[in-house]
Amino acid sequence: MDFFSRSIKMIAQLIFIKGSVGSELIAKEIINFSTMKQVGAHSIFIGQVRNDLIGGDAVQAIEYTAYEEMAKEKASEIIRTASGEFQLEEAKILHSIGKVKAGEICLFVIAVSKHRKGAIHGCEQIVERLKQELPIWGKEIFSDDSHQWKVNR
Amino acid sequence: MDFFSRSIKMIAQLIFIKGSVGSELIAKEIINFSTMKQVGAHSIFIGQVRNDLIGGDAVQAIEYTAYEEMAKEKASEIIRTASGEFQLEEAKILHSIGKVKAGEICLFVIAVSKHRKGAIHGCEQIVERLKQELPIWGKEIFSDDSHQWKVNR
Amino acid sequence: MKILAFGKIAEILQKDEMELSGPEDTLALRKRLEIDFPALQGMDFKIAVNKKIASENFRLNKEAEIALLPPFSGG
Amino acid sequence: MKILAFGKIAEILQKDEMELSGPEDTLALRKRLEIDFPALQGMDFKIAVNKKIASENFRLNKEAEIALLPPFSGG
Repeated sequence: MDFFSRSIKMIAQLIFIKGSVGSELIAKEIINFSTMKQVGAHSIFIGQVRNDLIGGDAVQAIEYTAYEEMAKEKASEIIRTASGEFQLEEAKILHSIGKVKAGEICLFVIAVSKHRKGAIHGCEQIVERLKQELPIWGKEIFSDDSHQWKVNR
Repeated sequence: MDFFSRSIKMIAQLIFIKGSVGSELIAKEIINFSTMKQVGAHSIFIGQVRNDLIGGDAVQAIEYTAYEEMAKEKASEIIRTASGEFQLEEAKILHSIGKVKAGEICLFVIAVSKHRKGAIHGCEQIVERLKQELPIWGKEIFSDDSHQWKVNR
Repeated sequence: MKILAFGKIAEILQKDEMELSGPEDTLALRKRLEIDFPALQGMDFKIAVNKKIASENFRLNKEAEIALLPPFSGG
Repeated sequence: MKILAFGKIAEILQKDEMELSGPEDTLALRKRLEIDFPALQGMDFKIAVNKKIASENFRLNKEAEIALLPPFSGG
């Protein structure tokens, strides 16, 4: 990958989606990525809001806020590092902003590579790092409108 | 997971698709799986026929044949093992049979779990084992109609 | 017994199914096939009996479904 | 300098943006905030300066964009 193609890729590596990440959008992304003939493997991670029981009450929704500019810069760094380490041809993150109901999708990550191991391990590293390093916050909302701040493990 | 739900799941864990695995079918599978509210993480692997250069000639297509009944039994065992080891709620494999052109999708694997690590590592184990253990053969076809038998590394 | 052939082996045998009687275990079957089809000599392939990979001297009965499996290359 | 607050900290401050002048490094800023907003005492949060996580005694200038970041919980 030369410097030019790498800098183009940095433009839109993390995209914030208002509300849930729709299945149609996910389908569109997968179709777009699968037009690359030199690529053999796509690894995808999809995160969904679970209706976890916390203290007897189920999570109804998560409301996400983010320091968007910083998150985009950091996401580019995370993807650049993974691309170098795992020979990714391309990678992309879609993350919700605002309210996402239980059962809806809040995160989509795709990493593509010539070979399966690169795609799988590159995608995994991006998912792990984004949970730890992107300035995004989830507020868990319960049925009585009370809330608590989500904690990532 | 009790024995009953586990035995139901075994019915259709590996499905052979005539020709390429279409993006619409993939989208449909993802939408189906994302209706499970107790699930938080989906890990997906998509394999695509690469137009690899082999001895100066590019692969035009791969023609897949399989010992279908044995492959289905083995796939069930692979998924059952991964489900136990990684707490998967469900998993599924779509694999092409017949001719798939370069750039088209020949494999789709999905594994869903409450937590990301289970989904990611469960999906990875299923992909690695299916490449090694499912009785499926790929014949690489070149532009002059010559062929060679694919070798998995 | 019924013998199924797949992939490169079906290509060598020029058929994907045949009947054979005689060999009493998989080792004897392999030797017999290598005589009938010399191109199989030195080829890496496994033998499945009733859809399970069989050990080298697995006993065969007439009702068994035998399959000749070259190295897998799915995905 | 402009200070952005996020997540639980924006909730405690009851605003997501404010102006502040005085503190010359991030350590002094943290002490000042803990006096103005006692609920921040003992809270785990990081300080970003111009979109980079800053060390504990990172020097601040008036044009810096400061952000108060509680533990991340995206995804």
